[in-house]
Amino acid sequence: MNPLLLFVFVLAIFLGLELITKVPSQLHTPLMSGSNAISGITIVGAIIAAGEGGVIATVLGTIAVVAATINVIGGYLVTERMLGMFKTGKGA
Amino acid sequence: MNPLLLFVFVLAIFLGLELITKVPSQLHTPLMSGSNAISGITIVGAIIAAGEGGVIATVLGTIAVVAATINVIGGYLVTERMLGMFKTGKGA
Amino acid sequence: MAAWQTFAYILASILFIMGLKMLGRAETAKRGNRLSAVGMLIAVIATLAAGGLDYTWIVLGLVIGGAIGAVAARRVQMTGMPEMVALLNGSGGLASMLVGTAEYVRVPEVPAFSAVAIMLTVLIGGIAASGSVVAFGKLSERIDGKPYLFRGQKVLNASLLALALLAAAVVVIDAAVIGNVGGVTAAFVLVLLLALALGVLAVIPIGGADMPIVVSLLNSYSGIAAAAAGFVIDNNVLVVAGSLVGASGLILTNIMCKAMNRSLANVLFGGFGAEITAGGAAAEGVVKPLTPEDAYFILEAAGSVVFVPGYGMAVAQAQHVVAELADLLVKNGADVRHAIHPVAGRMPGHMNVLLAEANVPYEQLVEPGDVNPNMETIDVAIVIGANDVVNPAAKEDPTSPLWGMPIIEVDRARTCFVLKRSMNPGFAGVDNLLFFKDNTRMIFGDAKATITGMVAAFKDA
Amino acid sequence: MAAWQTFAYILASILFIMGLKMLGRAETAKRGNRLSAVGMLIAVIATLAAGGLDYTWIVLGLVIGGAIGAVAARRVQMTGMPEMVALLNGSGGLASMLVGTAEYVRVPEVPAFSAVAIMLTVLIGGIAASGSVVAFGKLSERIDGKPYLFRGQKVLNASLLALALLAAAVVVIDAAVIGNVGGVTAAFVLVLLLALALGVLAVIPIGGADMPIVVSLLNSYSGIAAAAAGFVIDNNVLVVAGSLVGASGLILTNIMCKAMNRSLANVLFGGFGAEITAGGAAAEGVVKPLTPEDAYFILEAAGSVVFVPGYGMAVAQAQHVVAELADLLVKNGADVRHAIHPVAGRMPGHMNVLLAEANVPYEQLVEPGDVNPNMETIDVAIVIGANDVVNPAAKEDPTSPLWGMPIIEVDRARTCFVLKRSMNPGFAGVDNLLFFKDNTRMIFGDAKATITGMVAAFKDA
Amino acid sequence: MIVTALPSPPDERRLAVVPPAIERLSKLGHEVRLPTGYGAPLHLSDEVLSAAGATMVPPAEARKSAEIALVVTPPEPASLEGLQRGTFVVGFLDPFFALPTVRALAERGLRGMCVELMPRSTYAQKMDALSSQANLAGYAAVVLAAQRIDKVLPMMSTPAGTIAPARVFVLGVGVAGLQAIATAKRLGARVDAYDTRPVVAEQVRSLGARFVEFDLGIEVGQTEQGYAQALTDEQLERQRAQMAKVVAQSDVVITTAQVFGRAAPRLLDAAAIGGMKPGSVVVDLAASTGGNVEGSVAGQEVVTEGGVQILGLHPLAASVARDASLMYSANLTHLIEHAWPDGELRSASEDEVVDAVLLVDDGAVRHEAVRDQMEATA
Amino acid sequence: MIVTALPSPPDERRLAVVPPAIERLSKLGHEVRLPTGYGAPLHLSDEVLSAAGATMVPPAEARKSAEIALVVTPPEPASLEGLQRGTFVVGFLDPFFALPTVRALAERGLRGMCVELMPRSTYAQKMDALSSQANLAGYAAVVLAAQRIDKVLPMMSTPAGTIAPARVFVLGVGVAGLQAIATAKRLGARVDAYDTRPVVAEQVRSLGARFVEFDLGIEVGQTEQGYAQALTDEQLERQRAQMAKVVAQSDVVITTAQVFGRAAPRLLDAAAIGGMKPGSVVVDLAASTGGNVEGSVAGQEVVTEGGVQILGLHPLAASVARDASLMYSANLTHLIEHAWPDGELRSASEDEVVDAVLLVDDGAVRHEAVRDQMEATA
Ligand SMILES: NC(=O)c1ccc[n+]([C@@H]2O[C@H](COP(=O)([O-])OP(=O)(O)OC[C@H]3O[C@@H](n4cnc5c(N)ncnc54)[C@H](OP(=O)(O)O)[C@@H]3O)[C@@H](O)[C@H]2O)c1
Ligand SMILES: NC(=O)c1ccc[n+]([C@@H]2O[C@H](COP(=O)([O-])OP(=O)(O)OC[C@H]3O[C@@H](n4cnc5c(N)ncnc54)[C@H](OP(=O)(O)O)[C@@H]3O)[C@@H](O)[C@H]2O)c1
Ligand SMILES: NC(=O)c1ccc[n+]([C@@H]2O[C@H](COP(=O)([O-])OP(=O)(O)OC[C@H]3O[C@@H](n4cnc5c(N)ncnc54)[C@H](O)[C@@H]3O)[C@@H](O)[C@H]2O)c1
Ligand SMILES: NC(=O)c1ccc[n+]([C@@H]2O[C@H](COP(=O)([O-])OP(=O)(O)OC[C@H]3O[C@@H](n4cnc5c(N)ncnc54)[C@H](O)[C@@H]3O)[C@@H](O)[C@H]2O)c1
Repeated sequence: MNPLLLFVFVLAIFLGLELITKVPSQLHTPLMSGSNAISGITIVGAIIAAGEGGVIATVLGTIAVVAATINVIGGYLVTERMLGMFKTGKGA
Repeated sequence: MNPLLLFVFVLAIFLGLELITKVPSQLHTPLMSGSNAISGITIVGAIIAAGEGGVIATVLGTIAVVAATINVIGGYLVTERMLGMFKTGKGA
Repeated sequence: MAAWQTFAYILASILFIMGLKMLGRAETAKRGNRLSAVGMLIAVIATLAAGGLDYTWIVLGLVIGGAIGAVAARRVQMTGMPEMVALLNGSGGLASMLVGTAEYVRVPEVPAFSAVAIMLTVLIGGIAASGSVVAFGKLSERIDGKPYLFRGQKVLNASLLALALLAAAVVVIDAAVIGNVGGVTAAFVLVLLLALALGVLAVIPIGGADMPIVVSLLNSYSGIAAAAAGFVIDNNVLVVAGSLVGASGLILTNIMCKAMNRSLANVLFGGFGAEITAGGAAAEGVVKPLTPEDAYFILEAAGSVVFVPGYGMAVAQAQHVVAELADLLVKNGADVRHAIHPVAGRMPGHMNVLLAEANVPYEQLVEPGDVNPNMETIDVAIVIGANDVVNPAAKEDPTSPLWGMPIIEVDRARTCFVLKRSMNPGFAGVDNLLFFKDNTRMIFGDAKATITGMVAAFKDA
Repeated sequence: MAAWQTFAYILASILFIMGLKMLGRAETAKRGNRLSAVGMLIAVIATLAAGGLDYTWIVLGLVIGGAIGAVAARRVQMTGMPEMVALLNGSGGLASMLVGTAEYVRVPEVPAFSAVAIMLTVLIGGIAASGSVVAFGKLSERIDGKPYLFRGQKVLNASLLALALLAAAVVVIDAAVIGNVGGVTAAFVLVLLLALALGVLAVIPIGGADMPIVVSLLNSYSGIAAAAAGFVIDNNVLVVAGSLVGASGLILTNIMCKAMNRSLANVLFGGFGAEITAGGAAAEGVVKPLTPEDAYFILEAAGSVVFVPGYGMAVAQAQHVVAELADLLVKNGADVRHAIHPVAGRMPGHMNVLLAEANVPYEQLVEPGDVNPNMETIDVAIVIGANDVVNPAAKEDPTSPLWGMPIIEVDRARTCFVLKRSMNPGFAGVDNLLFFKDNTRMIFGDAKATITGMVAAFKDA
Repeated sequence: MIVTALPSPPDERRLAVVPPAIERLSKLGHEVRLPTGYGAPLHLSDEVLSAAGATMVPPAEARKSAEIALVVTPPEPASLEGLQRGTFVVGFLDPFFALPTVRALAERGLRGMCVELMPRSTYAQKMDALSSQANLAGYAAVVLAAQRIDKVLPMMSTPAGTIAPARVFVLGVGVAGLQAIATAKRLGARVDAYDTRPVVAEQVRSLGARFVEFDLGIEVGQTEQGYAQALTDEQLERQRAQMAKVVAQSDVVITTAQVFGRAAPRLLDAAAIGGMKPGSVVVDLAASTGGNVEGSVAGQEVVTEGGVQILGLHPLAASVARDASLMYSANLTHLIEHAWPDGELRSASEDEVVDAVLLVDDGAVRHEAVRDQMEATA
Repeated sequence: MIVTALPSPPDERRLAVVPPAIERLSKLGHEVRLPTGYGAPLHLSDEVLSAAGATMVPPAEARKSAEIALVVTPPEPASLEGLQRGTFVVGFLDPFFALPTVRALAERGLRGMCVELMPRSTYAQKMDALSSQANLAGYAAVVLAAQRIDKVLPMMSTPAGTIAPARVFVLGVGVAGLQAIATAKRLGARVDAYDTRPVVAEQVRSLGARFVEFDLGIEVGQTEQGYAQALTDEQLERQRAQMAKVVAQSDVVITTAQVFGRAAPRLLDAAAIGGMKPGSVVVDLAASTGGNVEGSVAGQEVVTEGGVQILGLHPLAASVARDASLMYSANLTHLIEHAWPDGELRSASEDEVVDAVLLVDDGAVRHEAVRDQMEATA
């Protein structure tokens, strides 16, 4: 592992802590769902696991791909639907 | 160069943009001075340049160390002095 | 990793960062979600394009997963969103757990550091996966929403966690000292199972009403699991996106806690909080202070608010800010009233003078008799420097000098904020049990300063 | 780089991040500065401890630099702080420039990417170094504070910058195509000299009053130079700390601009802004709108504020928020008055009724005759829905129906905010030239909403 | 119980029962019998009163059958004629000054409930008629002063020049004083206030007025019931001297100082009043208990040589008689509801309120200070 | 110029010059000669007036030497006796109704400056006496109503029950109406207001009151000068009918409706007043120009059979005579300052203000509408 990755990790954590400050309550669920979709980034890991060979790894990886894709696709679509409920303009 | 460094760079830039939002006017100068001291981090580069050999590099490096150290030491002390002017507690 | 791939990942990360930021504001939320979706697409394509992979199974997985996700997202009712999110989060956690496992299985010699990462991935991913499923069950009422509680719950959970960590340590040491002996060890399986069990056990004791907070927390967990997976496969975009979600999810969880007037610790330690509440012993003597900032989160989510002004509002000259806060609450969609007790203040009509000065519309002024009957339906009662007129001793303690006086029964509101400077009694010199009630939060300080703080929090949102 | 060294650098970075954040708030600023100093110490020690270095010259440099820095910091007068910071920043920029140069000299074969980084380091570092020296000169009045302006300045600066970029490109192509031909090329020297010249030329046309903004901007530059140097020597802590300062410095510069009611573009493009101001042509017909948010920055720095209420305050029912804003300004140390024009509103005493309702103390109410004589010393005049009573036509245009009426001469205040919903005229139907004056900023929108926004900005600080 | 009301004297427009009170008493199971024409002072016809549930009967009959007789002011002994022994006479009985009434009550075997003696507890406030009337009196005093003075109270910046806000000085900050402050503030006056009890300073400021501090040498306290303690002569002298200065610069002075059971303290003498501008107005709310102001006469308007109008406001709150009657009748109704929870009078030994207000019972005066006063003047 | 003032009639307490005006006129180089005893209505002694710079002379002498004679109300023709030809008589001349005065001015070769004719421009506002007096009248009307009505204006939540806020209805929202609204709001009343000019709706709301909309069939405008246009009979009828409902639920009604140059419109008839509660108060500010209310008499208080008090407020602002005099004298001073910039009268052909206010010059009436009116009644 590249030790620089730790650097990346620390910076991303700090950035995550700063990024969100005050969120109107109607946005709680959409924000949760939207960020949940981002956590589906594990799909990248799943793809690699499913494609790099080895029977068990491929099996596990494929299941992981399915699960992660559900998370990603479902997450973005669900968020989109929720946000569609708000009128544009001042939704707060 | 490690390409991950670019990652680090991008994250740090975003973090820098988020970190400061509203600053009372009395803190403008101290904040400027304090962050200026941090930019003296180039001292690390100067040390390496001064210590890794080569005549010209050593000369340039040594001057760089002098300059960077002035920046660092002077910066922190000046900031400390300015902040000492505020009463503790609610200075805003 | 090729440079272009790193660039693609950096681009994806930037889109995630901007997307997340924009999701937090109503005006930009939609655009934010789309930006982050584009980021995801870029990350996936960059991964696929790097080559060196056998695409068969990948494509199969993508198609199946995509279909399920799309159909589920389309089918779900608007009211079923929280449970849907729980399920989606569960699959994310599961995926991370599997990625960790696959890597463990695949790589013959796992370095110690990677082993640590793998164990974290498995442990956290597992908890997120099974916990989410339980949360889903509670939210969709497939599992009873009531907290399941039993003696020794804390001890059991703690021991299981300890056991899991122990087993994980074994795996890591295995990897470090004797090298990964090809294949899954018993210890590894144990960690896996314990993680799943812990997820269930941690969520089961929490009441249905707290589930949204739990889901948000589990979402943060699965972000961290993804970051850990990133360390496992040495992939930077996983680390960045996962950490972002992990950290911002924690902040969101905290925000949601405040909006529901719960402490994060209470939720973090699962059953513990519930157990105390269930115990039901009157928490007499324990005062729960709150900051104006935190009060904002509760007010922001409130549908009905009753102000109860008293002499302290006059002393603080807080009437103008009270009127302003009331205005903001009305704009935020809340039903707002000011309940004036006949003896509030130091002269008859004291509160009327002040509120008229602040232009509070007469329509918002009500008498105790108008609010008391429906007090249970009031989300927040804000007591502003009143004391005797809200003292439950008047109806609970026959020896009290206030006994028999009709009061404004804010103790029966869902939440009650009491704004005053200290625990001192009011004019009548009688201690006030209201301050110790479960649903009461004391906001100490000058009432004007406090309300000004709430107003600022509102405007800032 | 050894793992422990990376950890040390990570620790240092964390301290820098926390330190910077804390420096922005009065209560934590001191602690923040110390945390970041500790971070610096850790970074230096980690660098030294990595070994493989010849310490002789390093130690010499550290001792000399440390001594100079410490003595200078101790000796400088409190009033001389800004110029001191300029000098310190200059040495930082110089250091980065030298690091870049040394690396170029030392390494026989510079890869193209590194060459780009080196050129950026040299260019930006050089500008920061020489620019800071000029800023120091202007601030300490060693150089005349007046903007030096001459025809063709823009063109000259642009051409020099283009030339510098061209030379830098030559160096990079050199490095990429034929390899670094051992030693400093003419192109490299050219870049170096041009950088220094650009720094001087960019700062010289800017007026002394804007120097603090310039120093802040140069500070941001030197942060970026440090980050670039980090890429040059492949050092992560340099990249992190440098980028942090670069980005946050830009934000700070922006904040300072707003506080001085200048636009960043104006300062960024150096002389251009000054040239327009110097031209002095009455900018009639050009309206300069402002947001309440930006207005905050100006108010926050104001020492004397005069409110001028008019009929629009009544329509907006803004009196309570006006009183609140006045309160906040007083708490912030400003001298606050409300100047009531005899015909403001729609009935005699209209403004009195409203301000009394909002409990504005009678002591703050003054007549036009009390403020007009010293209007030049007023930092900000806030016109709230008044129009005819501040119309300079009354003293400037003998054909105007208002001619001869004494007005409140806000057009002579340092800055004048006009809060109204549109450019519509007032009761008398006369257009108002005040809106087009240089020192006027229009804040469009309902006056109550606008002031509420300013109040929020204040409370949020 | 059968409840009636004795007619008020001609200069008193307040009534002891008005329709809302009649309705409430009827709902509680009491019967309200009123003499015909009772509502005339407030333009309430017999029809209106009966519609509310009262039985309108000839005056003599009303008295004869009554078990409780309500009054607004202490009844003349003669007007007690016709009440049966044991009947309760409830209302303002002015125990320290209307001694003939008290004596007559005792002699005729009537029972007197004196609402002035109501404990000033939070619980009893709904029955506290002194408070309710003082409150309205404070308002009425300011409105009267505003009407009488030849300038406006608020500040007005006008094209013809700026009118400075009038200065109002409120002396004595009990319930009436507070309401006077609030009302004057509302009208835009600059208000100063003073009271010997330092605790009221905060209350004064809570209404946006300025509390004037005089140096009286020592601190002055209050009795347990919240009434002011009497000042010594020397203290009064110091106070007078310092006060004259504030008074001189005031356009309106409102005095409300009372000391329970005694004549009102004399706060302003002719010299102080003489320092005021011509056209200024002084309202003396304590005029009926002797007056805080030299030369004030209860119920009269006196103009001094210096052109200062001294208004002796009396009877209290009569100028807002409709609302005053509403409040007063509600106080009495609350008292009846409290004292006779189910037709039976609570025993004085068990109930604080009954114990306090029951002034005359079984032919005897129960209140010691009143008894002393009677003996002293007998 | 030599400036004097004609004494006001006995029922008028306002003065046309008070010390600040004397000082200002003297500073401008004018000489102020006042008849002895002039300040009596406001308790201003001759000493006070001379201290301010006036020369106190016997009345006859004051007239004889005067070049400008200031008045508060249109002088009786007899009181013009003794003024030299060409003297300016400046003040309220009531041009459409005090025709004898106007005629007398013309006949005696006096010159009349009528402040009612002041243009209503932003610039002229400092000289606009109608505005300054109407403003105070609006305030005084509410204070008077508050004093006369037998309830309190603000809402009070008290232990004895809640007193609902009084409802005040202001009819006609010019300067006086606005100030009435503001004052009633200050006192805590619930205020409704109505005017035929729709532009005032915003002004009413800006004071926190409610603007009542009646459906009159068509829109009603205003003249260029800001005065209301007269309504047709049918419109008046509709308005009356709808208004009666609002009036009935009001405790206080204040009417200020005027139409320039005509009798005031009759807004409330006996039926509407009859719908009001006994004890309610109606203040008619237009009483002296015919009254908005049936049965109102200028300067008198009438109580209807239904117990409603109708107060015909007159003369305007006399109840706050001190401030009213301050404002009025300042208006006149500003006018003199404007019209005689350096001892010489500006020419009417060049100056809008002089052109507007110079009613009688060279023995002729310059204002056409007034001339018509005079011919009609001759
Ligand atoms: N209405 C009347 O006519 C009248 C007349 C006389 C007496 N009373 C009596 O007064 C009482 C009225 O009840 P109430 O509930 O209105 O008042 P209260 O019981 O006297 O309580 C007022 C509370 O306000 C708080 N306070 C004071 N200044 C404050 C500030 N600046 N910021 C925040 N809080 C402040 C005080 O607590 P901290 O010190 O901890 O801040 C105090 O406990 C009743 O007992 C009533 O009988 C009423
Ligand atoms: N004082 C008196 O006795 C009296 C009586 C009658 C007439 N007047 C006349 O009224 C004028 C008074 O001068 P003034 O300066 O007070 O008022 P003004 O000249 O009438 O101007 C008022 C301004 O307020 C703005 N405004 C209205 N509603 C607003 C809202 N909700 N938020 C923000 N701005 C709002 C309007 O501009 P937008 O529409 O662009 O927002 C308007 O230009 C003078 O001409 C005077 O002669 C005075
Ligand atoms: N517990 C309750 O709910 C309740 C109810 C009503 C009144 N109170 C309290 O009782 C107290 C008395 O109220 P009140 O209105 O009946 O008082 P009051 O009418 O007896 O006296 C009026 C005021 O005059 C003041 N005074 C007396 N002598 C004075 C002097 N020489 N100089 C200046 N001021 C002097 C008194 O201090 C008092 O404030 C108040 O504090 C009031 O808050 C309490
Ligand atoms: N330019 C200035 O500075 C200035 C100065 C003074 C007044 N003004 C304006 O002049 C206007 C008139 O003011 P005023 O006080 O002299 O008016 P006014 O005394 O002539 O009339 C009073 C009000 O009665 C209203 N009215 C007339 N007939 C009515 C009816 N049938 N029903 C209801 N209301 C009726 C009028 O519309 C007017 O608002 C106002 O708009 C005022 O703002 C302007």
